[in-house]
Amino acid sequence: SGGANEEPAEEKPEETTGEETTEEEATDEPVAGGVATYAFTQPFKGVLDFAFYEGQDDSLALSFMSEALLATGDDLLPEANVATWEFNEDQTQLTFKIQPGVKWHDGDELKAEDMEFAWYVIADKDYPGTRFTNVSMIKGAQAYKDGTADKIEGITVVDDYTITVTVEEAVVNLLDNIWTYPMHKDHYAGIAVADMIDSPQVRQNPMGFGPFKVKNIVPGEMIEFERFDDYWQGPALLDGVVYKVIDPALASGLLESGEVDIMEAPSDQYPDIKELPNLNLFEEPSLGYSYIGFDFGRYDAEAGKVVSDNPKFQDKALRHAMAHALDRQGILDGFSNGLGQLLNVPLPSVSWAKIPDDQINSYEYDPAKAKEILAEAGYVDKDGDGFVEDPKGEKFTVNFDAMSSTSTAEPRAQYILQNWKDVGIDARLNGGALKDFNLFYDSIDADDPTFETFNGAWGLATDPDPSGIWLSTDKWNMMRWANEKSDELIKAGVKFPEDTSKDVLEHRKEIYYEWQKLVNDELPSIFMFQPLDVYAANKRLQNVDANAFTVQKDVHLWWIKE
Amino acid sequence: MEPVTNNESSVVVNKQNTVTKGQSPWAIARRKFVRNIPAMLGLVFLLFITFVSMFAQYITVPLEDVQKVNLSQMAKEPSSEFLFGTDKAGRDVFQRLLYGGKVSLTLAFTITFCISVIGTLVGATAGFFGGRIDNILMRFTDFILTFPFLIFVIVLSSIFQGSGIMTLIVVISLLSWGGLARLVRSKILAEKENEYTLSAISIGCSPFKVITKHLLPNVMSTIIVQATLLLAVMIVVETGLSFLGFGVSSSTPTWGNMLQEARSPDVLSKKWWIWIPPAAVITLTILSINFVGEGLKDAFNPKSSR
Amino acid sequence: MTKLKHSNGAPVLEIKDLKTGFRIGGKYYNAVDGVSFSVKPKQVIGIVGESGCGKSVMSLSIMGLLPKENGKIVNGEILFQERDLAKLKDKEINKVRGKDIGMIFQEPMTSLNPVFTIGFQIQEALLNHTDLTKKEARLKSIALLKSVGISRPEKIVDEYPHQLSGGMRQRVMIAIAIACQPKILIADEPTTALDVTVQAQILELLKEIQEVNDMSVLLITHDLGVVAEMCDEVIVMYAGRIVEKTDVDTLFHDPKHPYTKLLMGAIPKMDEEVEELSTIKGIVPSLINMPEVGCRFADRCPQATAECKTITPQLAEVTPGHDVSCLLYDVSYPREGVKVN
Amino acid sequence: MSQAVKEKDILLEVKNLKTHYPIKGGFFRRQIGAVKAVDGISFEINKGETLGLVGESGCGKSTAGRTILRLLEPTEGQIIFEGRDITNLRGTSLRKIRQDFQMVFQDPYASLNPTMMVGHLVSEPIRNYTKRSEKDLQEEVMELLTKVGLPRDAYYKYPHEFSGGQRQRIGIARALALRPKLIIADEPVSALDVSVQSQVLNLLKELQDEFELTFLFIAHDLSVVKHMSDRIGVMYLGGLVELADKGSLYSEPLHPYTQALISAIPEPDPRKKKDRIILEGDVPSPINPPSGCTFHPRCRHAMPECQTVIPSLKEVKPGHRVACHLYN
Amino acid sequence: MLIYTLRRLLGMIPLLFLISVVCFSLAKLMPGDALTGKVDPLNSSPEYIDEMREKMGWNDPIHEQYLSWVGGILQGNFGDSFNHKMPVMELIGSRLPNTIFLALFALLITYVLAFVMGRYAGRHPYSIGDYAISFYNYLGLAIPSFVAALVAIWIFSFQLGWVPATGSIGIGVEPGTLDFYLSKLKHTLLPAIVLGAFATASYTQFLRNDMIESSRKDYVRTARAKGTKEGTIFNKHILRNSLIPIVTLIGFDFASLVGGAVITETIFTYPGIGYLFVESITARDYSVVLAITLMLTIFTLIGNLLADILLGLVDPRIRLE
Ligand SMILES: Nc1ncnc2c1ncn2[C@@H]1O[C@H](COP(=O)(O)OP(=O)(O)OP(=O)(O)O)[C@@H](O)[C@H]1O
Ligand SMILES: Nc1ncnc2c1ncn2[C@@H]1O[C@H](COP(=O)(O)OP(=O)(O)OP(=O)(O)O)[C@@H](O)[C@H]1O
Ligand SMILES: [Mg+2]
Ligand SMILES: [Mg+2]
Repeated sequence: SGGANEEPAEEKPEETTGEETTEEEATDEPVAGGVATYAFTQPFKGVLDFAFYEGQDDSLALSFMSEALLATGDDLLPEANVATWEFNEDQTQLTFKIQPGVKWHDGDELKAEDMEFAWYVIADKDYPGTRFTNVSMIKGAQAYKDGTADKIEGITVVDDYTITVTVEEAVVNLLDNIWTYPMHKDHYAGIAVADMIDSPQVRQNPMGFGPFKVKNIVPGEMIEFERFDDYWQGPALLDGVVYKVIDPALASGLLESGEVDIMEAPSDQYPDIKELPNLNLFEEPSLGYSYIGFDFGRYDAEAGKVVSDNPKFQDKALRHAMAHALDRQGILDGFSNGLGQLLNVPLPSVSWAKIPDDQINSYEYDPAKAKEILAEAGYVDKDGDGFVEDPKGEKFTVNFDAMSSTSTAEPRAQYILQNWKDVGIDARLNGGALKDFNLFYDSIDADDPTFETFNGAWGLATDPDPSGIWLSTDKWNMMRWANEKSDELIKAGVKFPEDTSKDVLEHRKEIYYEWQKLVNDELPSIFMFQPLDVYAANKRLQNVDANAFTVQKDVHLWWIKE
Repeated sequence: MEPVTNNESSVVVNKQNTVTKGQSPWAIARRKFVRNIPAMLGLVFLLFITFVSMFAQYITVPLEDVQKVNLSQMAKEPSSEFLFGTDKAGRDVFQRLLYGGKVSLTLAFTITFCISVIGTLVGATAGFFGGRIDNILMRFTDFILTFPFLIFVIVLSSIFQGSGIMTLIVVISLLSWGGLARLVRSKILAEKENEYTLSAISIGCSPFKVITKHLLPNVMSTIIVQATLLLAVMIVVETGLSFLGFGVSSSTPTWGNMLQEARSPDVLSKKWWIWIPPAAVITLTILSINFVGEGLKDAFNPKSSR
Repeated sequence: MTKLKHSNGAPVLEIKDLKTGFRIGGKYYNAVDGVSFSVKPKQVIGIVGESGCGKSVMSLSIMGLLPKENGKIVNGEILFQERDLAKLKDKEINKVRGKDIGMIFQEPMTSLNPVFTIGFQIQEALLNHTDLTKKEARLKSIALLKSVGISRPEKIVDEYPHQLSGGMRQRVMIAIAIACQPKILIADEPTTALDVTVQAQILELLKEIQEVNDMSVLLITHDLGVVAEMCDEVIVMYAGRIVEKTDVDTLFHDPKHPYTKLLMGAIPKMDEEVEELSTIKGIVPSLINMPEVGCRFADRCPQATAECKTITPQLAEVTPGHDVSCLLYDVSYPREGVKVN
Repeated sequence: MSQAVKEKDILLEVKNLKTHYPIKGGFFRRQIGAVKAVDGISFEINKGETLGLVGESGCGKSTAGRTILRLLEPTEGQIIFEGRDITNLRGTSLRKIRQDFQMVFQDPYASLNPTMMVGHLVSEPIRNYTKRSEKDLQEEVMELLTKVGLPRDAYYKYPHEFSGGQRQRIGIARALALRPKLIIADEPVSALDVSVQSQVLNLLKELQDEFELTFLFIAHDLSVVKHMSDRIGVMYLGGLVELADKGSLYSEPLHPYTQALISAIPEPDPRKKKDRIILEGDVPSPINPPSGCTFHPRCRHAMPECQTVIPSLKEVKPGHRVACHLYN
Repeated sequence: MLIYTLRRLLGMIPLLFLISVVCFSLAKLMPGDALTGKVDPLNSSPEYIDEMREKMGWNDPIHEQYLSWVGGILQGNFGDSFNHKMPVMELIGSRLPNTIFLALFALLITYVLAFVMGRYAGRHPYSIGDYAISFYNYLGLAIPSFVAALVAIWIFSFQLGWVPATGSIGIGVEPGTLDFYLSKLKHTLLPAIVLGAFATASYTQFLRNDMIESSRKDYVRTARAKGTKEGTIFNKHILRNSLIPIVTLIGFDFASLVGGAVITETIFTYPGIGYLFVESITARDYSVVLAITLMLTIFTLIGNLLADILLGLVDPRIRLE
């Protein structure tokens, strides 16, 4: 995947029973013992603390050993984990109450100061990671980071198990955004923030309070976990878990041979893996989607906002026609083994804020309709070369860009071009070649004038707030699409309703429905589909369940049936 | 009884004034080569594959149609309709193989040509003039040779990605002429020791003439043999780079790009017709090039008797 | 020096009708074609002839050193100590080589293995055929080096061939060849690659060693001067056959075969002035162009008659101890105007 | 032929010629020494005569020959051709003067470019200096080929199709193509069989008469040199030790080295017994030649002064020069 | 010899300087950097990226970046890997042993096979065995290593299950135990065979041809004339001469194997230098890319030097000065 290619941060498994039911569940009584192998297809870096990690490679490993105060439910809403929370009246103060008796892997108890410590680390001026956005809303955090204060004003440790934060401004999605992974303060005693990321405390003896603790790390290759007997939900059934890096190409073979018990199946091997009799498959829509963006203009760095001054795609009808021209289902089936579902708005299907499909245009594949719309908008073939000219009668070509990330990227791009050519649009691969990830984003960042349409992908958050990429002031507004109405709605979506009696969720839902309708109609990018993650688990591994963002739910309940 | 190269044997003392032409070393090499069955088979195969690749558009459909993705016929097994089946995007493997050959072979031939030209030029100049010129040129050659080849091609091709196969040709050529230059130089140095060089100078040939008329024809056999082997290497380089994703852009069919599909185990194990043909063609091509090279080496070797 | 020591002992080596062939394009062509002669104890026999006349092939045949791929003894016997060397297996002839028959070659520059020390290469010969320990062999090889006139032999044993000059290498070769005190030494053009002054040194050495060791020597050369100086008996070869065989004095003062005569006239002499040297027109026919019948020299012979091309001359004794193979002297084909002297 | 030589008609004069090959070494690959291949030789060649140059392998004969042709750069000394100093000629003027002297090489196998047709090989010198129609050229070359005893259709053949002797004839034809005034023959027969050798020697003599050639004849075989030359120079370790008429050189060699050399030649007559002077040891390395007279370590008559004083080449008898302290 | 080595080492300095300039410029010319496309509104922000770029000095003029980089190297500091969040030297240090092990293993296979086969074929030219070996050689030369790797994985890992297909170490083994080394061996076997066995061809052929040629040399005839046994002649006189050129290539080979392991390591996900390199290129982890490139260059230089020194050691004819 590209774009926000890192998995969103809130991947804490928690206790809910999945709605997924797979074939026959184990009827037997759980048996303790055994080791399961969890595989991943890229080497991990070994930055084993949530405050510092960067990629999925480490976060998946961390999920076996670390947890946060809160968790996220299958419906993408925050849930209590080892702590409960409470807001004050005006929603500016948030208090966490930690359950007593939760033990770190070294036997110490999880305390409020551990949470405080984590916030201080992240707000530190030497903190090298990317998580400051998750504490910046705390009052005084910015000042602390800038060095103008030596304390973060908004943090108060009430007692060992209670901690309160005050935020600068009340926002509706504070719980989704605020950092809730504690760091064991004693574990890091004496280490400067700048050195933490390289310290043995992170690299060799990482600390968490999850069901498994680290036994052995082979850098870049595997991590062996063993059961943590004092786990707060009771000891896990498995003796241990091995987190192992494998070559994606070998996934199906390793799954078949049982060398790997569970992993997210590479989508290109889905047909193979599907056939394997020894596996249970869990198919979950993932938090992300792919799209084809139109280039509307450029980012004006001085003004700090995007300027939609490219005339080419200003005509909405053209965009609609190009969307209708695309055989999205065909692309999905042909190049992604059908693993995904079409989408027409940038929200995950499992989100509470997602507008029902019947309220929006679903842009079916309809070349005839596409041609019709084009003709109406004045795009007709005047010189008889088989391609339409623009309304002014001049040659009309469309450059298309895509990343060369997977082996199917090339035929997919070819097919998209074909689709457009079929309705008379002279679409070409920009520069005749796909671009690698870096060049692709470099060109977008630099507002390369040859970039006209591009196939990208985004990660989605659990919270529906689209800011960060959809506001006209966002540097990451890749389409360079500025729309006042959209800006208004996005901003309103994170405000509390003026009518305080109104349910906040309902209020936001209304606003987001309206925003989705707008985006669906304006269509600044053609939304393609939301992929389906497939997790494959050996049938001997019991109690496995998955949701939209993880298969590592309740790993302490996994057990092996021989 | 045919004339033998044995010095004493084939002197034709021709009393009449009829003119019988002698056999140039080239002609002898050609005759020896033609009799070398593996080499001839290799050459025939190579010519065949080159021919059908270069005229792919006349043999099958135009490139645009070959490139056309067809979702209704994906990954079809070989049949009467599709000689080698279709790939995962529903494209005819056979047609792609032809077009792939066109690119792969053009690339290999062009690079080999460039390398030969640069290598010969540098090697011959350095070897003939010696002294300071030699020193400078050879230091530069060392410099080029020091670059870990694969590593540098990867870096360079990620800088120039998407700028077409021209860039790839330039990049690879510029990085790999060093070996040949050294070889040519040492050969020239050896040939220079031969008295015919002195003899050429003593009859008033200019350095240019000495190099081009006397030295180069004598090292030409080495260059040709080496170039043949380079040709094989370059096919491997192209396919290898494309296989890793650092070669020719995947939107152009090449043998390497076709082979890349085999990285997915599904294709590797179940859809053999997608990767076996390019793998086989690559192997056969290299094999035949090697046979040709071996044959040439033999043909040019005055000691060999065949 | 040439005391004509015609010892009358039984021959040490007897070669009878030796034919050695090479396979060229599937057919065997005889490079040595019916050569017979015998070597008596302590006799020095010279073999002369132009390049390509089969001198080396003959000596290699005796040693069983013909190239295995394409060369073999087609016919004949090589009798040595009642055994026919031509029929011996590799293993058996290995016991003769280097022990009973030693050999030195033309190219001192390439005949020594460049990667082994001089000492090693001499010791090898000793260790192959004697029970000496390595240490003894080393001492012996130093002694041998000394005996072939190398100064500082203790140092030279540990040096490599490339550190020696051509003359010294040839001395080392001689040391190797005589290491086991062979009965016969075959020297195939031992001085051709050397300068005259060095040649003089080596010839001197050979003579000395021949005398000291009581060896028979088969000296192959194309230099008539060397023959005159060294040999008791001379064999002149042409195109694989013996054309004349006699003692050295007779050969130089009463050559019979036209080829021998021409050969003698072709070399400039130090003490005579000749305006023009005699030449032999044409060249030695190559193996595959060899005439089947007739005298092989007929094409180039100024005295050739039509019969020379049809009748193959036999080597026959013309005067006692003087064998010639030429129709001019063959009594069975008397002709007019033949001057028999 | 030598009768016609007028006394003072000097074609080539060589004065104190030195040619050293540098040896590089040491840390910075500086020149740390030199092979003193030719170390101060002087002689002259008269028009129409043959000067022989003998000496053992490595004594610098070829180097001397090549330096005279300016194929090698002389380190010191002068080469005067027809009264003109050509030591420092360069570029075009050097190429021009090359018409006047040609070389016949030792190795008939290596000195002919195997990829060129004989016709082209022989005509190449002419092409280099004159513009001639292809037809004229061919006629001329074929003429030349018959002169050296080759068939006319040798023109269309390649060197590998000829025997050694014939190749040497090609080499001679090539050298003759420009009608040079001086031919330097560097061991032209040492790679040939006796019977062939005599053919080539006879040919050279014939040609000399016909074209009024002047030869510098280099060889290591004294009898061949004597047969060919009017005067003979004997070289030892880069120096000229003796220079005399062939007659007086053979009948009365003065230098101990020449005496040893002559006595070393095996006489093709078993009845002649000679007092052989066997030299001790090998020729010293030209990198570090012995001090004084370079021959003194091997000389039977070495005197104390031989070790320190370098003898110069002096005329001790009319036409007989020698560099030896014995004759002071 | 010492002087020779010193001179060669000194001569490397300007070369290294030039190469470092070239490497650095190239690295900087590559589009994007380690932060490109790190577009994730949840985890990051444009401000953070700008701040990091500034902090890493990626906005400085290029010559200043170069100077600080070179300055660091001279102090033994190759910078930090942005991607792996650790010092480059440490990172490379953790991968290098794997690659070296793989390269040595492959080298061993190459040389042993080449020796055995070349010796056989050289001694029995034009025999059936020789033709079989030739056949193998032609295949070895014609099948590209990645094709071989793919096929090998399929057969030996998937179908037969003899050896693991990926990684360099198995699960649950204690470093330092016998199991650990066995596991390492097992994991390295397949890539080493692919890397080694297919490089064998040219050496085998070379050894064979050289032996045939050597066996026609005069000194072999001399040895026979001494009465030396056939076996000794082949094993000593001929082999010794023919092995010299091959053996001396070890240094050179080693360097090129390390550099050439890119493809093999990538296919086998073998955590070595080559794989790290590809990974780092994709992630634009400059400091790593640069360090690896420079390191391999130095390897090549040292390899060449080693080859020359070895030649000087084993071949008495060559004296290094
Ligand atoms: N290995 C071989 N294969 C084929 N023909 C050979 C071989 N060795 C020698 N001959 C031929 O046998 C003939 C005799 O060769 P031989 O070497 O005995 O000549 P020679 O008298 O020793 O000559 P030289 O004086 O050059 O040493 C020549 O015509 C030669 O071409
Ligand atoms: N290119 C060179 N570089 C260094 N030394 C050389 C070179 N050419 C010749 N020599 C040395 O110069 C000396 C004289 O060589 P030259 O070839 O002139 O001898 P020569 O008398 O012609 O010998 P030959 O009879 O073998 O031809 C020899 O010691 C030789 O090793
Ligand atoms: Mg011989
Ligand atoms: Mg010479």
